[in-house]
Amino acid sequence: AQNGGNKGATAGLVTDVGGLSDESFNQTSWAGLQKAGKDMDFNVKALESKRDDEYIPNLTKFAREKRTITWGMGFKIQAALQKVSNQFKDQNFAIVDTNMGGKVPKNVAAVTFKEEEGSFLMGVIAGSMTKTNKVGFIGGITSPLIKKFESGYRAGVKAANPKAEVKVVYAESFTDSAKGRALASSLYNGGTDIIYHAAGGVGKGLFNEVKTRKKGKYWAIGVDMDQSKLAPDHTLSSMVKRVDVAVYDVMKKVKDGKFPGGEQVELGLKEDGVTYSDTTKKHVPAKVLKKVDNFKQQIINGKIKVPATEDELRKFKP
Amino acid sequence: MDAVEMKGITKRFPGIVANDGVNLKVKQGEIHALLGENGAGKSTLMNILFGLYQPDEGKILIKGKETEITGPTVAGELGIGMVHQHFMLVDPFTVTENIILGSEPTTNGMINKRRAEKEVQAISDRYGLKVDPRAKIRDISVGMQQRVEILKTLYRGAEILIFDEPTAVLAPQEIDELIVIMENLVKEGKTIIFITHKLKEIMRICDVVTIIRQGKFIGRVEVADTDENRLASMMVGRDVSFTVDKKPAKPKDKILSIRDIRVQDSRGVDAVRGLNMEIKAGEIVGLAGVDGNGQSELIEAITGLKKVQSGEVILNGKKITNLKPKTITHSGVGHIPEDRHRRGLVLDFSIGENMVLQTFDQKPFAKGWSLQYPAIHSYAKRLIEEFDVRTPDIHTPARALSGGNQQKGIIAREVDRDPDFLIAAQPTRGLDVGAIEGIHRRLIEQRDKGKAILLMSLELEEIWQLSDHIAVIYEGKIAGWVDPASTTEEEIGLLMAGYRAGTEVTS
Amino acid sequence: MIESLTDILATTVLYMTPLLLAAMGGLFSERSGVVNIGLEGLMTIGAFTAVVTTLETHNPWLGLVTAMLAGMLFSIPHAIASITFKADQVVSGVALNFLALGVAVYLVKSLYKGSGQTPDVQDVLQAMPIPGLENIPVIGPALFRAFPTTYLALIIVFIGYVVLYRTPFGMRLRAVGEHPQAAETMGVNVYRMRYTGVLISGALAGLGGASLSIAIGSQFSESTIAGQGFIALATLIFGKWHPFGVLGASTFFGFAVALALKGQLIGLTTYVPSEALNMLPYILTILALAGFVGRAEAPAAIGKTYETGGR
Amino acid sequence: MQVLSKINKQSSFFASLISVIMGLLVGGVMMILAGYNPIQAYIALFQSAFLQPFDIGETIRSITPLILTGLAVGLAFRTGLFNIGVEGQFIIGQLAAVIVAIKLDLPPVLHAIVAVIAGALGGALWAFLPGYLKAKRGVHEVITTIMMNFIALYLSNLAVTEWLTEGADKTKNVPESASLHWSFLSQMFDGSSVHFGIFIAIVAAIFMYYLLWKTTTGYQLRAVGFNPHASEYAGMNVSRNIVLSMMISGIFAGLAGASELLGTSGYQSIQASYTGIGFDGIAVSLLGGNTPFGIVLSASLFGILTYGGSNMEFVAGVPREVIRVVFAAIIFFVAANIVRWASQRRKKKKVKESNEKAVKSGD
Ligand SMILES: Nc1ncnc2c1ncn2[C@@H]1O[C@H](COP(=O)(O)OP(=O)(O)OP(=O)(O)O)[C@@H](O)[C@H]1O
Ligand SMILES: Nc1ncnc2c1ncn2[C@@H]1O[C@H](COP(=O)(O)OP(=O)(O)OP(=O)(O)O)[C@@H](O)[C@H]1O
Ligand SMILES: [Mg+2]
Ligand SMILES: [Mg+2]
Repeated sequence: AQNGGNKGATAGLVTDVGGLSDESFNQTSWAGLQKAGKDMDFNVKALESKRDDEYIPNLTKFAREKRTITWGMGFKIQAALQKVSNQFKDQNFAIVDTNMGGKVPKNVAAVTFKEEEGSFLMGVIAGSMTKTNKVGFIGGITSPLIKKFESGYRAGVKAANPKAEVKVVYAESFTDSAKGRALASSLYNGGTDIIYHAAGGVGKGLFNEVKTRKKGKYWAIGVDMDQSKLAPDHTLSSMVKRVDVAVYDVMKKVKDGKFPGGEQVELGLKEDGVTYSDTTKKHVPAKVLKKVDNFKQQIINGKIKVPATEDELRKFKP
Repeated sequence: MDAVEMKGITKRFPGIVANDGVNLKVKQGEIHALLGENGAGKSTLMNILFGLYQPDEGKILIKGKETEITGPTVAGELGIGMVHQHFMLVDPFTVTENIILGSEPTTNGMINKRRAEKEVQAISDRYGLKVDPRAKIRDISVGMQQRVEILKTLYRGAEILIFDEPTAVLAPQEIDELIVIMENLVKEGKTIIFITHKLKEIMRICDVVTIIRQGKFIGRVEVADTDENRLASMMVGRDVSFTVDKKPAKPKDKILSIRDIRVQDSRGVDAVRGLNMEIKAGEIVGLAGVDGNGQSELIEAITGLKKVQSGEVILNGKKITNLKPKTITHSGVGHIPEDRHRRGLVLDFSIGENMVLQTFDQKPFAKGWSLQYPAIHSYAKRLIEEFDVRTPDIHTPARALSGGNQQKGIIAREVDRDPDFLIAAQPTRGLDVGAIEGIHRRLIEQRDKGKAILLMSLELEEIWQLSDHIAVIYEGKIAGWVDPASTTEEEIGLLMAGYRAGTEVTS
Repeated sequence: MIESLTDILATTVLYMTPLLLAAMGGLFSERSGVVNIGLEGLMTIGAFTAVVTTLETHNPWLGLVTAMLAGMLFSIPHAIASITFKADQVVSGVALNFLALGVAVYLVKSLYKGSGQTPDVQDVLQAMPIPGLENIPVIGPALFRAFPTTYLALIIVFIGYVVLYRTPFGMRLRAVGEHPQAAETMGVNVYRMRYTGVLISGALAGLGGASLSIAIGSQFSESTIAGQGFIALATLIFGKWHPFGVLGASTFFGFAVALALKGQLIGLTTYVPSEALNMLPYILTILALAGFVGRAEAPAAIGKTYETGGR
Repeated sequence: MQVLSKINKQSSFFASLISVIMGLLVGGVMMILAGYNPIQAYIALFQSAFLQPFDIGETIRSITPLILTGLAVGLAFRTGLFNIGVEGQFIIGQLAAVIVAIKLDLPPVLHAIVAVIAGALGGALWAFLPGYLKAKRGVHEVITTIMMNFIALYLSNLAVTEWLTEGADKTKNVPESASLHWSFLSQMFDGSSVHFGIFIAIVAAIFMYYLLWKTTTGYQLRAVGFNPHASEYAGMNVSRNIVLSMMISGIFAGLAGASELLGTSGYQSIQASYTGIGFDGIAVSLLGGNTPFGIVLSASLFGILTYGGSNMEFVAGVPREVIRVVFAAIIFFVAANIVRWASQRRKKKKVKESNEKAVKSGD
């Protein structure tokens, strides 16, 4: 309201199958969009997709309403957005978490994150703080996106503590929190004392498990947003992905008539697109934090190139 | 005093009046027969007395007092017990468990099995009902199952016992045993209502008969004042002939020979143990024997439904041992199966569809892959008319036909395929005399047309009337061959019980 | 090595618990002759109710109780449709799954401002070590540091066995599932027994759902149950409709899951893709069935509607 | 009308219609309880399903796979089998279709045909094992098909990451030559994603009708389903018919997967969980009385409610899950035959009254 002159501007958001309250990028981006709506007087609306086959109709629905901009959330929606954006050439679209295979259409803005960079910092924290020299990683379903988290994390551990071993497991699910719990329990029992996850709902199991264990000895690291409230005494840090900020920024550009069509907006540590959570300082000693910031700086100024795939990780030398 | 008096009982089912003002008066201490054709409404009337159905009209007096029997529990309290036409036994349960179900003796809320078994043993000893209290129902003979049914009523202290067609499923010896039991019960002061289609049995043990036809009360007569013929005509509404008219057989070529075959039952135990048999064209061979002596296995082995372990089956000079059922059927074997619901019919198919159960994929019923309904329907119509199968139309599900008409349908199907060799297993089980008469005539007709027929029946009388030769089966072997014209019932009885009588044994 | 064994056992127990509870529920229903495809839905309702109750009252025990009540409540439509109205039991069970999942997620969205999942429960049920027993080597830490719901499940198996095979109630229930007409003629009220069976199944399946949402997990969403109800159904058949059979089957399944997880932890993923390892429990189950379990005999009257005096 | 009356064995089309209305009422009550406006919601629902050609097209698209999975379940039911494994067979159908689509290089149309056939065969293959184990080893098909669902899910994910791509989340898009997209059709519905699959579905429904009721194979399948003992007696091969039935059921499921993949999504991706289309097929089939025409009708109802339901959430803010409740209620009402029950009660009451009158006048 305070920003007049944006009357009639509208925005739509189509989630992937995770839905609006996935405590992950769908939820955060929706938060960002809502905030943008309030601050900049956009009429905002969201559509949840229950199945892959709903992406196209949902995107089309917004496009047909001639929304000023239509957001698609997640890499899964890429093919659909490609199709719809091609069909509605006069409409603007934006997508999160994929670069459209490197060829971003003129009417689309692609926002991606360097998850590996944030995960690297998590690796540094884990590597520095482990007492057993064994840290863990629980992945959701094996996929390039989750591999980015894993690679960055392992690189971070290696950089901070070459002696530490990283145990990697995949739940092959994003929802089975019981599996997450069983995996976490086994990892902890096997001597691992810090576990980072990139497994959506499976990660809930990690927090449920760590909560029941000895304070100060076993730790969990969260992902996507600050997850410390799930286990306040056991959460070292969270790798925060600022999807809300990214969405907000794009919306601001839209309002100012500077829609970044055809561009790939890639957000890393430098752009503050990924970072560690504010609550990190609660359990991570200043000394370690300093180290983390040090690495962060090196990444920002390009001294360290964080690996995003298994191949790059193999070649990675801290 | 009258133990039971039912006055003007009417019970309607959708589309049918099963009981239409039926009266029944049963004196204390008598055996009272209830007689009627299939579907006359006997079971319905008894189910009303037992509280399973509520009558639409009418009154029931028990020991002179008008009562409303709202359920089996109430019936039980009134001292009424019922042995149902179709056994009401839980297969995986033991004898004792079946008997105590619903009124279990307990200690601390747990079933007191030991006490129950003792009680069951005591009652069975008292009335001479031999049972093993610990045996599982599925492992015991039909006769013993029936005794369990009787024990169930006695265990609850029943004074008035309803027996709904108890003898239909029993072998002759078992029937004799049952009759002794019934006499014992009456001696102990019990009252019995006895349903049977076998007039001989009525004449033998009953005091009074009530006859119903098509749901209506026809009459009540003292057994002493009547005879079988009069009962039959009251029941059917016309005269019935009991003697089967048949000319002497003119046996021709050998159609079937069975050489030394062995067959196992479903538990893998040898049931047929080296059996030999020959049947010629134009004769009926009766297979007599107590249930469970390998009859069913023998028939299933001939028809390819069970594996022949050793030996061979030869039809018209060709080996058909262990061929597929389909091949055997097509090589000229017809089979009226023992259990018409399990094997004989697909109850959910229409009666028309059931008529082509084996031939649906042959011309003219099928052209290539596609069924030819016009041909199937006209064929079914013809059979239904020819064999007098009473059904509203050919599209009626087989399930909705009465047992007798279902059976007629099966016979029509099997006979019309014109097989050289026809197996008839228990072809008249549970049917009324009218229906039986017709079926017997059909079988004789087939014989006279030069077919070879194997007739298996637990009913000695049936075998007696129809067979040209009788093979008595005992423990999986033919214990002896007898000629019905020159043998007494005792002699066969002995063979069936395993005693070899020298001269008659031919193979 | 020993540690691994303890670990595998612990995971087995963790995975077994909800399945065991739900399958025991199914057992009561199916033993009375009513197929219960609706276990999935009943677990969902139990999971949901437990979470909401615990969030509101901060008492997870109360959560268990309400989960059982809610499970019972939701089994009523199934009972009415399939027993009183003689609907096909499979149809009715499928409808129940639709109903339960629909209602639960609908309520979550309505209660929590459109969110598809509940907030996190802080007061979840904690593992309950049994003093003394928990120190037995190998099995102690696995079996006797379990959740209360696990102990409950095991107790229910034993009580279930005693009730079904030692009490008049159990005998009548089984009789009704085998031969309802016979039971009726013995004065057993078939309808009442079947209703009771279905209601018990609702209570136990609800409890099973709760064990997932407020013991093992800590919140509810659409994917909290995610097929566990169907696996419970499979467990019930695998266990041949017998309490100890169900215990064995659910243990087998839990064990297979545990093996697959352990396989990853010891680094088998270098040789076998983790997806393949995750298939293991399902493959093992099929092999076990094909290999030595084979034919299972269902209660004879299962799936058949019953009508007084019908035949 | 004969066709319509087949929607449920015992109840007429009219009774089903009343059940649908009652189901919608139940949904309305739920909405009122949670403080929504049901009238507004339903208007949104039906408007969005029907008002514009585009939406009609999308509705048809969402009906397509439901018909096929419904047929899959229905055929198995007809032959005495409960195929809960349609979900897994669906996934394998998708997988097989995508492999042919992206690995083979064939001319247009032929490519699509081969891909569709591959999907059908994939589904059949996946259904074969449960059928075989049931026939030969007596293993309950409900367990095996549930297990096969999970295996299919993991197998598909494995195939996508390890074999079809180099560690990517999804395969590349199927080429135009293999696509079921048909621009003529799409244009007819204002560019919606309705595709050729709907014709496959309808042909499949007709095929099922013809197969079951007009052919010798169908005769055997039904006979074995109703009474295996009698079928054996009549010389039919019971085991072979059980396997065959499962495989035909699998073909329908596989076709559903292939048509979704080649027509709607265009690629196979890593799946975190089931699509649910297979499970929905169970409800569709049961509501349709397991008859082909009933299934087409109930799939249409389901599709309309589901597609319209998402819009209802969009427009009226009512959680779409209420649609599942509506559908559950409809199934309950149809299965319990509430309508017949109510009319019978009325009749009974009348009979009783007239009886009482008769008794009184008799006195
Ligand atoms: N549950 C039922 N529903 C509908 N009709 C029934 C039912 N039970 C019996 N009937 C009808 O009532 C009539 C009488 O049947 P009932 O079983 O009493 O005959 P029955 O005399 O016992 O015959 P049978 O000698 O074959 O045992 C039958 O013709 C049948 O149509
Ligand atoms: N479920 C049912 N619904 C409607 N009518 C039935 C039903 N069951 C039986 N009937 C009717 O009951 C009549 C008699 O059936 P019933 O089963 O008593 O035959 P039956 O002659 O006694 O043969 P059997 O007892 O040897 O099988 C049939 O005419 C049939 O129409
Ligand atoms: Mg009778
Ligand atoms: Mg009868």
